[in-house]
Amino acid sequence: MKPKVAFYWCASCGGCEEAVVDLDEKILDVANAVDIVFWPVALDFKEHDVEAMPDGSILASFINGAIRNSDQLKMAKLLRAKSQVVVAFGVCAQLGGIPGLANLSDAKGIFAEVFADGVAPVRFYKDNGHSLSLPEFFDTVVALDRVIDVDYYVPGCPPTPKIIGDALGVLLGSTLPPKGTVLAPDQALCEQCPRKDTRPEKLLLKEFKRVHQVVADQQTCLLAQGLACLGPGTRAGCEAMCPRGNMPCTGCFGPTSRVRDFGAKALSSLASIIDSDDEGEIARVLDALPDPAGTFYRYSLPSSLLGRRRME
Amino acid sequence: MSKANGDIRIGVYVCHCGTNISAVVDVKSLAAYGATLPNVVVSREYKYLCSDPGQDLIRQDIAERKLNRVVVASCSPHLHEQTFRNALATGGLNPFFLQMVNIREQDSWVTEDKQAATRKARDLVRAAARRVAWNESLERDRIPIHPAVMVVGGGIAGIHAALTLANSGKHVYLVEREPTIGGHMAQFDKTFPTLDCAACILTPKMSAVKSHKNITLWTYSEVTQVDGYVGNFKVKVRRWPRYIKEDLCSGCLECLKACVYKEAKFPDDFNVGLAKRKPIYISFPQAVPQVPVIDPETCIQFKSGKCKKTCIDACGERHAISLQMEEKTEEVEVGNIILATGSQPFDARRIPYYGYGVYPNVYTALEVERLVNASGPTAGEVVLRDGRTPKTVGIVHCVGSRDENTNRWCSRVCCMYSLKLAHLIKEHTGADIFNFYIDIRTPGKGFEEFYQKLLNERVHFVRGRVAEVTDWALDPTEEDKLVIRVEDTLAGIVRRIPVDMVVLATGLEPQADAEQVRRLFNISCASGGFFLERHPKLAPVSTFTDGIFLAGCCQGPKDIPDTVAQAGAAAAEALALIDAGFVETEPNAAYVMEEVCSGCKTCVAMCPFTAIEFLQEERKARINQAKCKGCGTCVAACPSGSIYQHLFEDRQIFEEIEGILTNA
Amino acid sequence: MPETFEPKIVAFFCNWCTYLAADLAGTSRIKYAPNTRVVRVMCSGRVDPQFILDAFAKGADGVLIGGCHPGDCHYQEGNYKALRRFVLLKRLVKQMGIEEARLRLEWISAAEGERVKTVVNDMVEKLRVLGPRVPVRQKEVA
Amino acid sequence: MMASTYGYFPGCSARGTGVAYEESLLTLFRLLNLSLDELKDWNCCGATSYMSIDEGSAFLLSARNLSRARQAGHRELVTPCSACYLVLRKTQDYAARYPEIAKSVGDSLVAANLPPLDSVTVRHPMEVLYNDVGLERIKSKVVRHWRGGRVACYYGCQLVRPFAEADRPHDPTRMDELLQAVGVPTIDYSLKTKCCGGSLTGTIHEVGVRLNYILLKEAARKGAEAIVTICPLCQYNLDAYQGEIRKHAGEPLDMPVFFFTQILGWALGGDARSLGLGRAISGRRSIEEWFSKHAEEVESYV
Repeated sequence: MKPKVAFYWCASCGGCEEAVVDLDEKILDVANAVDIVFWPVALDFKEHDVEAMPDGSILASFINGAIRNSDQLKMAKLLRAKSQVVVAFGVCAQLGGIPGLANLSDAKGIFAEVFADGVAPVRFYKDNGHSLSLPEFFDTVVALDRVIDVDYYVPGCPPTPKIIGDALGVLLGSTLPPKGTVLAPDQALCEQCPRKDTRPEKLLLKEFKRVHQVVADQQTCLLAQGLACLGPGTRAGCEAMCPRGNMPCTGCFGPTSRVRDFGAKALSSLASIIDSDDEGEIARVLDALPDPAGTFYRYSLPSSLLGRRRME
Repeated sequence: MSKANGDIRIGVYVCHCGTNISAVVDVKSLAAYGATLPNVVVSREYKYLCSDPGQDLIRQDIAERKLNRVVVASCSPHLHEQTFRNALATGGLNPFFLQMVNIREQDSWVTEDKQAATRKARDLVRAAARRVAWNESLERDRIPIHPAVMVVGGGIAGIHAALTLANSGKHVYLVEREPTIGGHMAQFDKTFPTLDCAACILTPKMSAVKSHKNITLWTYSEVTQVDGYVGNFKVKVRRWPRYIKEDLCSGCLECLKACVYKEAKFPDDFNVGLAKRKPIYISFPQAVPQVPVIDPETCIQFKSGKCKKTCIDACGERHAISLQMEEKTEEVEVGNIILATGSQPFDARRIPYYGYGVYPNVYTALEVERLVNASGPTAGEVVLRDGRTPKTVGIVHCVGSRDENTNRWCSRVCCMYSLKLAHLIKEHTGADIFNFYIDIRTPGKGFEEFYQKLLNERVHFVRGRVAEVTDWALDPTEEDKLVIRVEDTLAGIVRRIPVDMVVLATGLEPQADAEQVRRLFNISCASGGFFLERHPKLAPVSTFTDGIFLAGCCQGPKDIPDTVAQAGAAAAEALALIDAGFVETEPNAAYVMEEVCSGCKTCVAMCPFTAIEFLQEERKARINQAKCKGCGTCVAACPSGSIYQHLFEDRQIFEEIEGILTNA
Repeated sequence: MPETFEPKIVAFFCNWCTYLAADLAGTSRIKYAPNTRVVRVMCSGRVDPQFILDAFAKGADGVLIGGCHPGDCHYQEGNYKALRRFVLLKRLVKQMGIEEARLRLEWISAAEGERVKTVVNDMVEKLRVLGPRVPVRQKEVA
Repeated sequence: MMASTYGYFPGCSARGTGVAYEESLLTLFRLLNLSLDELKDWNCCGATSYMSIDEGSAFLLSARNLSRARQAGHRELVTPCSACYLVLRKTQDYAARYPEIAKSVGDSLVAANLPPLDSVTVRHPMEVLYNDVGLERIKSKVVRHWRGGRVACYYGCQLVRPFAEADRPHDPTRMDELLQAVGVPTIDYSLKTKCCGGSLTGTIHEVGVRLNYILLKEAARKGAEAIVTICPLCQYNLDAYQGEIRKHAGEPLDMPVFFFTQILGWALGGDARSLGLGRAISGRRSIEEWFSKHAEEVESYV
């Protein structure tokens, strides 16, 4: 009998689900290889179906998305109980991802912002006998491993077909890698970047440019062109998709295993190559990066050292 | 990367440092606390850990308690890290398994509140215990020492250091900015307190320098660039053209006589402007080298090209004079450098109410040194600018010393040279002499005796800082005199003392360009601007840059005996390194984990020492361990965390932070 | 808390200037607030922003970086690298809701023992006014 | 050229013992096409007894004047009196250096709903003439030969110490340079920054008078026939007590003591009356000799 696997979707955009579908014909191999017992986005299973399963009966659950409300928390715990292996699938589950940027505010702030027009959601609603409820919306978004034990991580926003393929290969293989492994090369992206050799040996920058301000040269190192490319600090694995598309890396594969805080390191390396020793000029150069938190923590704020903005 | 593998067995040692620490930090409770920390198998306190029994204590525990890590909470690592590393080494443990905690300089000595101090000490010990678990076993590298030495500055300090080194068979490059060596001492007449003549003791040493086979003497030159580090510095020296070939000149000085200027008419620096020189001149008769200089600023040939060039004719067959001579740059390798760049006298104009530069009969001490000097502008006759011989002389002490408005330090030599000048002026003129002093400081062999001798010579001493030197007269006795207004703090009255001549005992201050020189050699200055020694007591001639030593007044005001002693010490320090043949470096170099380096090259631009090379083949970075100075800037910059630094690994620092902040 | 709040400052001092200045303050017996905990690094250029954020994350009330004056770095340029990172980090830290006064970079030479006192006392004063930092990981999910 | 306008704080003595100073100052500035806009409703600068008895109130008094100046839109406030100059500068300096003083001053200004102590540059006419007008321009405007004797320029203490902004603290020379520019010979006067006795002439009279005696005597000894001052109090002390000095010292001392603005004003063509030359107490003979006789010979030497 085929091993059972489950897919679930927490706080994320759905891109990770797409990524699975993007496996195109390979999806069939997967389907042949395993027995998908739970996949709300594609198949009609219900929560109680999972609850009915004996603990550990699922070989692997692929959970994407961060944890932002009580419902996701519940499902994450449920799937953990039923699965032998839990894989944080995609950067949101791994590090908090884009939804994690919500940690620059809190529930109150977000509701005030989103429902400014006054129509705000009510968590519990009763009307002639019927009662409706919404899950609790947490103040702080966290990555999956902050609420349940995670065995492996598949990075990316979303994970590329190759990464997914390799990951499945590894998981279905005979020997499993040590727990906690990120299933991607433990090197920075430059290694895979076709532009690598065009970066000058001593690169110092007098100004940073933003993507909308320039038409970047197709061949040369984007950082050398003044674009804040985070490739040097980002884990390889995507085959430098964005640089190949003439866009700088924004760090969706997260840091290497040797870095504790992706943003801090990226910040450090980028600031270090500013070609000025004068505080005023340095400040002017950095004005081209108007949103440091959004730039350096785009995918990893919840699992950064500070985790969230401290609200007054 | 270091690993806290195997079982970590830490010994914690808390030093009382007599009562320096224990008077403020509760060492007993601190040691007891140490014992409660993870991995700590023994925790002790002891009166003087740096003493032999103290070190034995550690060695014993290493042997008996099988320690493999040691934390010492005592003074600054700058003072005793080496001591305790040796203790570990001799105890059979790799010396780098030591972690020091500074609870003296940075705790007990700066904190009044005992609880707070003890709390601080606990936090730091806890941090060290966490960190040390991740310390790794390291080996020191050895850098060979180039046997040659450069001495910068040809005053008595530089001369003595150079001769000491040369006599021990080492090659010395002696660089002097002036056209002659000798420095300030050459300008003096007699030296206190023995009154032996400066020239008689200095000039033999000067000519010894010139004739010494191991000394390359470059006068009229200055150091322009210093690269490298202890063992092998590369130094560039600029040599200004003196327009006379040293190798051809015989020092006959016929050219001076022959100069078209029959009368000398340009102020002569050596005589502090009290005498005149010609465009072609020699600083003083005993100058070394015995080679004149041509000053292009004043030489007609250089200014108009229309000179008869009688000097060249006078030189005749020798052809020693070459007006085409150009500035050139020498480049040499040396293993050590001794800085003996000296000091400069305080500029008395900075205190306008003492009238220097306003009243012609107000002199600085250095000017009077020249006046009383037999080979000086007046052949030793003490006469005023108008030719009169002074009948009364006032010597004002502490001019530019011990003064909130100018320099706060005591210049150490002024009291004594003032006494000396008082004696000499009296000897030469029989004048009535008044010393105006705050305190008379005579801390030296024979100094106090000299002071007593002066008192018996009926030199007057008025205790009080002079308020002003002025020419306004209250009554006929003050007419055409300089009036010294001073509060006589012994008599408790304000006095007006009319004199013919005022001598300002100007203090010593750093050379005008000390700041540039400091940067050139990458050393530090103390608050006054004098060069900073590595330790005021235990390393008084060393600097924080290995292989660079200090001698003489560039380190602070001092008299000739102290200067010579220090010069000898600096030479000995250099010799010690040379004879050892190598220095051991701190193993704190950064290194790249090549298997995980992505070759982004961020680090390459970080290193000012070009220690990081990008391997074209492997397309990865590599750090040249010999060139790396261990600053760690590239480590912090590496975006993928692929550069590490021995002794300062990320993990070790994270553990330290954790230790500081985990409240216990 | 009844007694005055005692902020805890993690200080990263470079080995050649600021750490020596702190030693000099000691040998000169200059008394100053006992709130700093010094982590010695060879150069302010070694200070990885990760260290600073880690200190804040673990509850430091303030972080002080001490380096050699511009142009005086024992390693020629390390302090400039520190400055470049500091300017950017300060902006990030602000976005994370940490007050300006909590992160400070000071140039203190080996001769400036007095300055160690001035800087530390001043920082402690400012941090007292700000009060203790609420630990960042607040309102955590289950 | 366009007239440059300065805020103007006369200070009390300008309306008392120092009337001649204000008269000559206004005349001189008019001749140089500089205008002074007097503060509305100005008050005591705070020097007098306040500074020694209650520093706090002294600062408030000064602060009010500075604040009024800002209110009137002046960035620069000219005051001819050294005492006023010193107190105004001291107030700014202390407010800048001591938060608590800044606070008390700030609070009181708010209470009086006046603008905060903002950057106003306090200036003295001597230094305005030296820096803003310049020796050359003044030279070019000279229309009278100097018929008088050599003079001793006396600066006193408050203008140059502790704030060395108007001139060098121990050996100021700008008044000398200004007078020489209009052809007046000055002597090398060692006492130029010594004490005039200040208010001692009123409190410990004999001490105060002795100080003035020394100043006058030395000036005479050095060959000066007049003393020129930049401070109303100095001028008053030196001028008013010569009779008494003559009696006690028994020396034939009768030396005119001018304001530098009088001498400059005269050289630039001002008339004796508008320069308040008639108000002098001592040395009237010399004044008659030097000025009245030559009042008519006005011509340009440009």
